[in-house]
Amino acid sequence: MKKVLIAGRGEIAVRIARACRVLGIGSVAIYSDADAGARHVRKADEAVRVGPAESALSYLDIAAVLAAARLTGADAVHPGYGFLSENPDFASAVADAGLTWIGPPAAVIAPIRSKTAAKDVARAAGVPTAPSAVLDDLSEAGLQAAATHVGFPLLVKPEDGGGGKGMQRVDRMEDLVPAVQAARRVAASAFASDRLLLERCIEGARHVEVQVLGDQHGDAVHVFERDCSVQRRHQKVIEESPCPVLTLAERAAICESGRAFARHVGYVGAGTVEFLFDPVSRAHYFLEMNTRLQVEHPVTEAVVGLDLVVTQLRIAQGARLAELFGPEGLQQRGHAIEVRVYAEDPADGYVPQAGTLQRVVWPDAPMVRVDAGFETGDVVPVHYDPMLAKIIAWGRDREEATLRMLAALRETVVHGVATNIPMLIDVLQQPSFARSEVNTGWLDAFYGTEGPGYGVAPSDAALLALALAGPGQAAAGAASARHAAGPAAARDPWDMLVGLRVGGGRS
Amino acid sequence: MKKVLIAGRGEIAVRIARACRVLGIGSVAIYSDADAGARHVRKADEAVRVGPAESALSYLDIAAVLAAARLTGADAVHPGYGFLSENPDFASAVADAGLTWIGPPAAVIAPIRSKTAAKDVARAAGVPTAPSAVLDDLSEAGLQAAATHVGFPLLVKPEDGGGGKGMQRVDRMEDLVPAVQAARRVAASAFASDRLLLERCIEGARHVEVQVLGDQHGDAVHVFERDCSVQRRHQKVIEESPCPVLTLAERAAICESGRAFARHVGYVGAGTVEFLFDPVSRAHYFLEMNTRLQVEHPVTEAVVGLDLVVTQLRIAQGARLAELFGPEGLQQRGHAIEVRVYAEDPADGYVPQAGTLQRVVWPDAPMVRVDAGFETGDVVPVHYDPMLAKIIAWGRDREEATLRMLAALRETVVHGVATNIPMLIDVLQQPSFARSEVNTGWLDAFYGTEGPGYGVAPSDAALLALALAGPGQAAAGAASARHAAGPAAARDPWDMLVGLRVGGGRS
Amino acid sequence: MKRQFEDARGNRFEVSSSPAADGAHSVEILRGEGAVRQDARVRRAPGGEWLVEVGGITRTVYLSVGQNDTWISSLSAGDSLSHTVRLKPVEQRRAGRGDANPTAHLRSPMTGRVVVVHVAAGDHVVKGQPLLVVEAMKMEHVIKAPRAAVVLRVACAVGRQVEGGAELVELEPEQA
Amino acid sequence: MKRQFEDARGNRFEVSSSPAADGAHSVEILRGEGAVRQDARVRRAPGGEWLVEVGGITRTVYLSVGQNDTWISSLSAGDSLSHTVRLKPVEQRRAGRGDANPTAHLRSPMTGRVVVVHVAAGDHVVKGQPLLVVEAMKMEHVIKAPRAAVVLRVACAVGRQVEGGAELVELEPEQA
Repeated sequence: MKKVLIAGRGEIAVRIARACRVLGIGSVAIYSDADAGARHVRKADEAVRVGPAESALSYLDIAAVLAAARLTGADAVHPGYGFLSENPDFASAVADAGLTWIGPPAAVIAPIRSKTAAKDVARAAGVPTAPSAVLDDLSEAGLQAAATHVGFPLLVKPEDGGGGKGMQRVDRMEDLVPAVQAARRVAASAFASDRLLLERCIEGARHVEVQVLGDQHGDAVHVFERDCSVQRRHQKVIEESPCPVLTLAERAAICESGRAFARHVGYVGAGTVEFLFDPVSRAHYFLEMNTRLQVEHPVTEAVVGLDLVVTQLRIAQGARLAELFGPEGLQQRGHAIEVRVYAEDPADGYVPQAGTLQRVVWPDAPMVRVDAGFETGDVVPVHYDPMLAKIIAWGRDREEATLRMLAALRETVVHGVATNIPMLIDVLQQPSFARSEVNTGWLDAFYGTEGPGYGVAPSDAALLALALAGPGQAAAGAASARHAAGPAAARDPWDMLVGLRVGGGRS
Repeated sequence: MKKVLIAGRGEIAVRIARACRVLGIGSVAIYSDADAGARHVRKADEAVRVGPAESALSYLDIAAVLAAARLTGADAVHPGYGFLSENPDFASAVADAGLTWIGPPAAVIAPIRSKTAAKDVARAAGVPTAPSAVLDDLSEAGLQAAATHVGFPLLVKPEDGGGGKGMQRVDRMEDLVPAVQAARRVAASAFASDRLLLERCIEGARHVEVQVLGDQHGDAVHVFERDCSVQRRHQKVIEESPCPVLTLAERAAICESGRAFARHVGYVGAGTVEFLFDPVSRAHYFLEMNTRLQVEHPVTEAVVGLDLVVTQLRIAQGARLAELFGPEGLQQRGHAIEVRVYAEDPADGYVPQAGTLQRVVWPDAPMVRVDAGFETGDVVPVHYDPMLAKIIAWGRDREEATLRMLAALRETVVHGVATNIPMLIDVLQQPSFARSEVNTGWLDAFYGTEGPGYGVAPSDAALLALALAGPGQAAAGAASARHAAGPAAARDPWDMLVGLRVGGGRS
Repeated sequence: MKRQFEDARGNRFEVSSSPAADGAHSVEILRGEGAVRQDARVRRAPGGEWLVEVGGITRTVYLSVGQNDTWISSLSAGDSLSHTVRLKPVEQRRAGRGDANPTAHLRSPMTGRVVVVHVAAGDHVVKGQPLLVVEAMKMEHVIKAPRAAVVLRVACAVGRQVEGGAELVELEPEQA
Repeated sequence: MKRQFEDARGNRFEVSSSPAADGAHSVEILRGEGAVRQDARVRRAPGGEWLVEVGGITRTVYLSVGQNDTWISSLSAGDSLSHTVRLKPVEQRRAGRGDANPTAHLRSPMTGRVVVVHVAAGDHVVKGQPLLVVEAMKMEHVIKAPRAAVVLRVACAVGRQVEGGAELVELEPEQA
């Protein structure tokens, strides 16, 4: 492996370029027109344009991505996360082009892509699943039989869905038929199929996932677990490792479930087996497998002391897991917390923000890691996920990690777009968070739809600077930013992008 | 402890402010006129001027430093390293002012400040020392008796000296008298006293030091060892942990020696017990104790997973070591390497450099830490130590740590002053370094006086940029730098500071 | 010169300064709870930060002035009111509202799909009223009326993909 | 326009460019080992980096132009010749040497103590000849003659403290 094409953008593309550099492997970034000067372009050895801003015509265009690999002589492809990372056609096309695919082969991905099929595999592997049923028979009797099998409370879910969309909770048999009808309407309009699934609803469940690694020689191991229960509208916001509520035996059981699933499917590369953990019954239930690197992989890296991306590359080069870890194997040490910093406006229902980052100061403190997709002068485009960076803090225990994260967030500066940092600081100081009395619904219930907004007023020092530094003097920060933020900045404050502040690129 | 005054500058002052922030403690930086806008001023909560550029009238002025503490209401003082950090008068003055001294009390420092006294303490503590003798009797017979006691080869050393100055190696009795005479002349002119010491010369010795911690309740522990054998003219350049050549038994023995010494003197806070390790006899010999935080403390932090500065603060608050580390105690994991990035010109005999940093890009890769005193736009003054930053890389083993460091150094950009980065990259790639066949004289012997110079020529991409980016366009980088670099920049290229490039602050 | 700013919650802050002794300035700060007067100096650090000195103690402030917003951060733990705040100059907002241009084009903040449209041409809407919902990256975002207005035209339809910056609704502001 | 640069080892590099098709420029690079011609585009990234595109492949270059030096870094591992290089424009050096001002003041690169003086007024020195030694931070630094010259005056003495920037020796360059 001499040169890796990175089929992604933002922080993860930067992260992968760095792993390549450690191993002395070249890296090729790809970019759409909206990302022509982006940080991931600057941090790779080489970069190639793959199309216009729309993902479908650039980052999702398999032919364009493979052409970029040909142009640069890349001999391997790392899919990052998102975009084509879990697309078996892409994995096949890469292999067919004679390139090394850094991930599981298409044959491994295909059988576990559907939620229902993956559950069947889990059962076959002896991994616990929550009671569920596919709704093939839509007669009232058929529905009732399925619901009786699954048990109440239950969730009606579009089989191809995601992000909680179209999901309905049903507590009683008499609410079942209307719920199924509503869910079918949503599924039909939003997803490829209107097939539905019934699944037992685990009340107050935590999201616990197990990092797994498989090599090309049939070996698979787990790399312990992460807890991702702090979610806003089904999107992870804060992740940590280890899961703070598991006993040693529970940790061993859930990690072994992850490993068993990976081994059963002959997994190759890095993947994540997701579970719901019921804090009352202390049981865990298989949810799905993500056949790629996760956004939150750094908390595992911090606690275990293992570079997962370097390991992905080594596995793709044919290394055996046993060689990689040596006789001591892998252990957890201390506690790590990750927060996702999003460009979104807490004062306006968390609408995504785009624009020019007039100033960014990421924390660079000891035992704090920042995986950033953006820095001062960069433009956050309107076209993609608004995550600016991940901040990861490690401590000898969870309290120390939390204190370190709070200190890191308090010295983070982002000017030009609103961010969720005030909310992150607020959450990390909640007694419920300190006691880890959280579940996947906690954050939404805690804040309602509006979030905490801005919790702070300007300090005296800030207002003194404002009084003495003229607006003309203060604008120098982003002087070198040259690119406009997608659509040209409107001059009339009324005629503007809703919730979007396009910084003055030329100010 | 509510607010800590940090009696230092540069990267260590930034480091300490961060530890304060983790614990929710306020921080006060001090600055001389040469550091009025320095990074350590910006990263602390508050900052106070203590005097003009000359250290003697600012950072070394005990009254000025204490006045800054009074002005800001600081209730504790952290001395950092260098300047007043090992001065018992300062420790006493801080305590007398009713402030908490974050370090060992004056009574602990005083008896081990002199090399001879510290060796006596080591012997009393059962810690091995190399044969040595103080030269009280300067008659030829007296000299011969002392030399016979010590054994050849031996070193003649000024007792108050440092940095290898005035040190002479003597291999035969007949060379002794002239060597002593020469050393006395140097000592008389360079140090407070012309007293000399004979010490057995350990050929090919490595510098191995043990990090220790003591609490206010009489407990002391070691936090394992560091190897600092890669030195240029007696200044550490690359440090690592663990020491790559020790067996488990040797590691246990040298660490226990460090702990025994610390316990014997009733040590409080963080300190380092330095040893020479003889790779042939496998014996270690006490050298001296540094009663402060070391520059190279991050390699210990990376391997052990312990924040030494936070621990210093907690010890000063009265915490017990047993509480801080819990039942699991402290273990080493993996390997860490630190390099010191100096502003010095490899093309000109490593003369220190000062000037405006037109652009700085520090690596922010996973498992790499940067403790930086400077960033883009900052001015490196002529008055102080020219260390710009420390870069620390961790890996599961020494080879991985080395690869990670090389990747980090290759993505580091420093424009405006020359640095030793080309030398660091070169050293890390030497087979002798990979096999760790180094000792404290290795680097000087390897390079001679000139160093490796610049090992690279501009790439094609670099020359294309040079051709297409006009000099006028390219100068925008440091546009916001306002401060001149000490003495005004001379206009005539002949009438300039030797080896010093004063960047165009107004370009 | 007196200058007034407003934060996201509508709190107002007024600052004014006049020269004082020794190159310092006397600054008056007016918050909701009353006025404070301090003699201060300010200078620029190499990285562009502002160093504010009062009574010999210097604090660091990050300040960025954009087209519509002023962003300001101070990191001093000694200030319990630290971190980043987004302010709008009040003068500017007034000028903006007095503009002659009577129509406003609401544009999509992101590339996504319109999943709900709550309004039709001719509807009167109040400030903050949900107008439509755009879904992107598995998240739904509610687009609200920036102020009281009449809907002139709905420029999108349910199920349609919209580019970031594409017009969604045209509004005619109602004079409050 | 042709421009010539010299690195710290005296290697020279010459670059020249002329407009080519489609907004690209045709660039000729002359190294010791010969000339290369490439069609390239260059544009500025948000952080001020230069993005150099040749044949559809973009590489990133950091470039800083100071008063005497041009600093340039490229991080591509694909380039075996990567990392930071300090170059001097050759034109400028020539202009400097041709100046009317015949004397040069060597100044101390740091605050320290003069520990050795090797020369006296009237001495002829060659380029690179050690003139004196300044000690600072426990390190000794040898100050060498920047070119062949006659020592006009020694402005310091052994054992004396010198400030960074203080004059050490006055030289009269000899015409080579």
